[in-house]
Amino acid sequence: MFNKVLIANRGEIAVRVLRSCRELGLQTVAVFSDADRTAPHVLMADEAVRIGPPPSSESYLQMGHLLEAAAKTGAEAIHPGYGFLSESGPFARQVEAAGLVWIGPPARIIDEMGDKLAARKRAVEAGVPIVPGLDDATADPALLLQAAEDMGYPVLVKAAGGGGGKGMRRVERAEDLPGALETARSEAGSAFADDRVYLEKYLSAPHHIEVQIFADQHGRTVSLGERECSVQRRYQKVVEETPSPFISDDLRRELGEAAVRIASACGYIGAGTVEFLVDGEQNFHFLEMNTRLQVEHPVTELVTGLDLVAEQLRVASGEPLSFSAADIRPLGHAIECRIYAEDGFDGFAPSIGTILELTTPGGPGVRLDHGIRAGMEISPYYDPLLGKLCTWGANRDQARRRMSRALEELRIVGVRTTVPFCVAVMEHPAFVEGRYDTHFIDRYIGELSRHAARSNAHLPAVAALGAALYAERESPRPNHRAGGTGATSPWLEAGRRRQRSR
Amino acid sequence: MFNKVLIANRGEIAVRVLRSCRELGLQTVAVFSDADRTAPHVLMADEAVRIGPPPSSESYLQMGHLLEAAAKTGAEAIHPGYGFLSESGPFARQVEAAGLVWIGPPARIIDEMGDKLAARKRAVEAGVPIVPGLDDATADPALLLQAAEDMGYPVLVKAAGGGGGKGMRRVERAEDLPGALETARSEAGSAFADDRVYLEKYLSAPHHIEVQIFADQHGRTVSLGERECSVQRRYQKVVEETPSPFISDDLRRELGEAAVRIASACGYIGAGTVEFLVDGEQNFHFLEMNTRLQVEHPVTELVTGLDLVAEQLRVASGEPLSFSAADIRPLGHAIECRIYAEDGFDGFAPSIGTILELTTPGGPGVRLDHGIRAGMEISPYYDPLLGKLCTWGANRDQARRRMSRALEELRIVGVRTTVPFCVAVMEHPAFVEGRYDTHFIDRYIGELSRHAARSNAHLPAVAALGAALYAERESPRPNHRAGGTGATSPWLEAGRRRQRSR
Amino acid sequence: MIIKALIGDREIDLQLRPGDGLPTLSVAGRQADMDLAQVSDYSWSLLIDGQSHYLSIRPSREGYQVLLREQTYQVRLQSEMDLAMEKLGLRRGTAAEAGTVQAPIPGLIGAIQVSEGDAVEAGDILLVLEAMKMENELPAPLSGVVEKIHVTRGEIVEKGAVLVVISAAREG
Amino acid sequence: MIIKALIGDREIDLQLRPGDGLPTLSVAGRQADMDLAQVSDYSWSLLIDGQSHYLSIRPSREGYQVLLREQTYQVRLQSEMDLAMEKLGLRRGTAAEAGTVQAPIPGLIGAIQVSEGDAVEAGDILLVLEAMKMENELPAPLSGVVEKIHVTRGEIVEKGAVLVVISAAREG
Repeated sequence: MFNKVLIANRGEIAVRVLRSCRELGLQTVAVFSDADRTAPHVLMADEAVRIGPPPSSESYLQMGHLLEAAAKTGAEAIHPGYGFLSESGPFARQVEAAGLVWIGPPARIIDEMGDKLAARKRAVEAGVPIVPGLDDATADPALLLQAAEDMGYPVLVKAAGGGGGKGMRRVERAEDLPGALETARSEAGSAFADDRVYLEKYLSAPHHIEVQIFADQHGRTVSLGERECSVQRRYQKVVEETPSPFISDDLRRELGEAAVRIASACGYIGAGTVEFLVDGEQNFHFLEMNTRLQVEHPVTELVTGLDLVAEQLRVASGEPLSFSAADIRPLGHAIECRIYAEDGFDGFAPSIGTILELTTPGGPGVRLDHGIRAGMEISPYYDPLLGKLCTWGANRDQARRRMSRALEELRIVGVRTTVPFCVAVMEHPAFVEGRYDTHFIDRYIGELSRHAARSNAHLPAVAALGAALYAERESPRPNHRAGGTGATSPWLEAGRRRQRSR
Repeated sequence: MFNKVLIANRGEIAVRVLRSCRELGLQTVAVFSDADRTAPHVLMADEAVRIGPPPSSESYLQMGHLLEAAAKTGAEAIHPGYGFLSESGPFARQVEAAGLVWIGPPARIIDEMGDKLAARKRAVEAGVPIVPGLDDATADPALLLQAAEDMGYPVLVKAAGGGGGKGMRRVERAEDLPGALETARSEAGSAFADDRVYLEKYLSAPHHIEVQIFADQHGRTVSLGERECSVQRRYQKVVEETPSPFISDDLRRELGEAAVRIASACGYIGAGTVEFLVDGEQNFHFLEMNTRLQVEHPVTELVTGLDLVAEQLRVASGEPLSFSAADIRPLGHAIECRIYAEDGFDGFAPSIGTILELTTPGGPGVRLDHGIRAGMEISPYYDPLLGKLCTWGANRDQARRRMSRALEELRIVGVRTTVPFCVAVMEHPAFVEGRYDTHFIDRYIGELSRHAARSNAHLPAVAALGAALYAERESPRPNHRAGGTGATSPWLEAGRRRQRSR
Repeated sequence: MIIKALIGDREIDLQLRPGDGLPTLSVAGRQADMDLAQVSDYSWSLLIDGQSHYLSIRPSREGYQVLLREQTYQVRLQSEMDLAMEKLGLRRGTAAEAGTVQAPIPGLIGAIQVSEGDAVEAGDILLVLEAMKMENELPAPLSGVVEKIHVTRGEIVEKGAVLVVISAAREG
Repeated sequence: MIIKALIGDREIDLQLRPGDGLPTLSVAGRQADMDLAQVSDYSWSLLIDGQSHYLSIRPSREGYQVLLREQTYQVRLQSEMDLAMEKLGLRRGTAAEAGTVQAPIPGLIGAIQVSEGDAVEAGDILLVLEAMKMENELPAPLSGVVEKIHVTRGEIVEKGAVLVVISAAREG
């Protein structure tokens, strides 16, 4: 195996990759922008190289800087994490051209599966149902209108060249279609340099369920089971779990087989995820394939006992998978809550600031992956994901209760986070019973907010008392008189003094 | 089940118990001495009651204060943790007399198994070999000398009434025996109010292997497998693991059966541990039984997936065990390193001070149980155990490498800890190969120390550079001149200034 | 000395009695045993009749910002005097004026598309606020003249920061 | 300006060149690219030719206490001047005097069995130091008179704290 790995990423995923490298005895090279000089991934790595100023377009997305850093440190392989350049065929190609090992699938597979239309074609060839739609992106307007009519409104206009909600439009009525196509084409063109769009039937209230697959360079492709990812807002996942509380064992098997067929069909190598939409009647449709490690991979690790990053490193170095399909016997249940620097009860508004204090949960069945530390500045430059809290339980109920307990232990002072929102999700009846789909957040956001307020109804009074005692304590003692009147109230003095000194 | 549990302990074990209570939906009451007003177990509990000044004899060992705290808060059950009053028959009796549930075995079992001679008798009755010895504590000197002669020197003089090394003497020669008996009797008398002593053959280089058992009130007694605890200094465990890398599967089964026989024989209820000494030829001898939760219980939890504290709570409330012997299928390998506030390379000298910063490890396969926080004072009042770092791996090698990685991530600034010592243990060839017994530390302490120095040979220079740059940076700028001479060296100025201001 | 604490639209009556030792407080008439102990720079342990609460407390522009079970509460404290003044209508206005454009979310100032002195129509884009991968175009809330631009391109602003002030165009 | 750093019995030659920007340091003649960045109150990130080190640094009585990979290093820095003075025999003595009884481990002072002015024999127990469940009896290192007792019962002391000073009995 190679001896030194450059991790072309930051935050929790850079830390995650670093941990597996270290356990395998590999040297690690971190890269950092000026905003990340003292970020955890830099502090933990064996070596660290500056690659530019804070904006990612000038640092983490600069292929040349990354390759230079690898050359300078003698790194022999590059792990891209997720996001940034992880699904860039051109970067994978440059890495290989530089004589380095790319820890991910070959560039041609990234290119092919990154093209949504090509991916849909692969799925069809592999006998896997796809979401009904019209794949001919160049079709004339009349044909498109007819196709939309046939599949029934609402329909989705989607970009062939990329994802993340960009270039995507939901269309309710025929008269809105031409305009939506126009806007989507223009957005897609500027976002992905590829203005091809296509039509997909809009499935109402589906489940978003994905299958983790792994393939080596020796022809073995294995499914590691599914993840239920339906707790989403704006197509961004917030809570994931495995196994899915919704699907039948038959469907579970079918999804696994379908995922393996698609991966095999395109000659996949490495870790990949095949995403499906599953409707209320357990009909499933291929949605897309992610040719990289997924944010939510830890839940799969918790029930299988595998280290997916270690496996990526092995596969990239040419070793066979360390397991076969028969070895995959998922045990128990795992849940992940994503900790974003966002206020879940205020439209997921981002929160920036300094993390003043950090207290992490521990004890049985708790796993925390994060890339923050006390004293760290959370800037608007990067993704707001601070970390991921995962719990394992012998059954779903234990994992869920454990998550509530661990969320309560996690304390991040200085920025608002999705922690209280996740607590409310864990306690919502629909989640408790495992009855939820991708509309869960939209449907229940009001209830979640009211539930949080209700179960914390006593807390405003506690906060008021805390503030009053604090003000009393911080006030200058000389002014303090027993039975003093409001006019000389020590705490108001203190409050005012502090305001002035700002 | 009861609704509110008082946890009659502090530190990491109070936090541990609290976590399981919370996951089961039980209210928690913490108790604290004045030294622990802002300790983590107080911050995390639902309620907290002061029970006295810092010395444990005036707080955590005050049965009356604990019972008052329970009465005041309406707690219905008491969990004693380990240490303090966990093996006090009188306290268990008082708890039950107050109408509360005692989370532990009944007082009569604590009394019986706390009496080492009675415990040895139980083992013999259960057909389990014991360490050869003379159990007649009242035997006349001639008889004792004869018995020692028969079993062969060295022999151990041990106290019948307690453990922890108190009242224990190793005797090499017949002429030292009478004196040793005298001293041991006097020590035992003052420590346990019971001056009975007995003789045991001193086994050379045995393994210390213990079996976790669990019994409910409905007659079911189950073994949860063994723990290898041979990495000890002064009879105190430092590293534990399961399964033992030393014993055969046959012996593993035999030990489990023997432990269950002993527990059944005394009508055991709850969590208990049966300790054995195993010699180089895999002959085993019953040593003693601990009638409480063990510090090192997490390694058993990691391979079985069980929550032993939750199980204690269930059993105490009269519920049957949630598992049967057939359900116990240990998976993978787990290691625990105890993090003491002690310098492992300086004779385990204790270290007190303030924890200035705390950074905890995370990622796959890592579990941390601790009772500390940044800003907390480590005082000499209590046990120096700060926490326990555990790792799980699919096999022993993965668990061990993961432990090295996690130990590197753990940063405790302000007090010296056993972390660097544990790193050296993880990398020592005898530990790597699983070839070690209870003499491991004594035999290899020099090697461990040299290994640490060797593998960190470059660090003194790094520390020197860090100090030099720090001094340069902290120095007053006005004095700073390019090409300055030694006489005006800015860092020496800074160093002196700081010394004066102390 | 009756005091009110305001949290959002909730009012809580408190009564603080500074005694010889610890002050005692009663909430809505009920007196409680209280102990506030400092844990760290920003955090405090508050025991109320034995109930344990772990808070972080920081003075803020509006009063105090209290973090409790990962929820943030803004607390304003009022004395009898404040209440009397409020009755007389002497309360300080806090609502932003109509022509003030504040940052709806924290972010990075991108392109600024107007200059001081420019005439703008309601809805005209004033500047771009970039935050976590999204570009947000902020429009003029009313027609008028750009009186003041408080930020420059590349600056990081907090939520609520005043970015631009528009003085309303006089009608007729 | 050649400098020496002393860590235990190890000596490391350093050369600091305060430049316009960052100072550069060379170790044993080899120059390295270095960057020290503050992480938190006590911790620093040090990059030496790209090698990443996470240190905590605190000034101490002896110089600097550096924590690195959970190992603590005591660093003393010496300038040319210091070295010159040392050669002339002007080095400050640091060894404790023979009659000074220091705490061998940190702990709690228990019973003090002597008073100032008492005559003691070498080996007489002076006081008890309690630490983590153990009682340690500290004996007089030499025969003489108890000159000074620096501690009182119940006090917590750090390792190395001076507890008692005995002035040696004059021979003859």
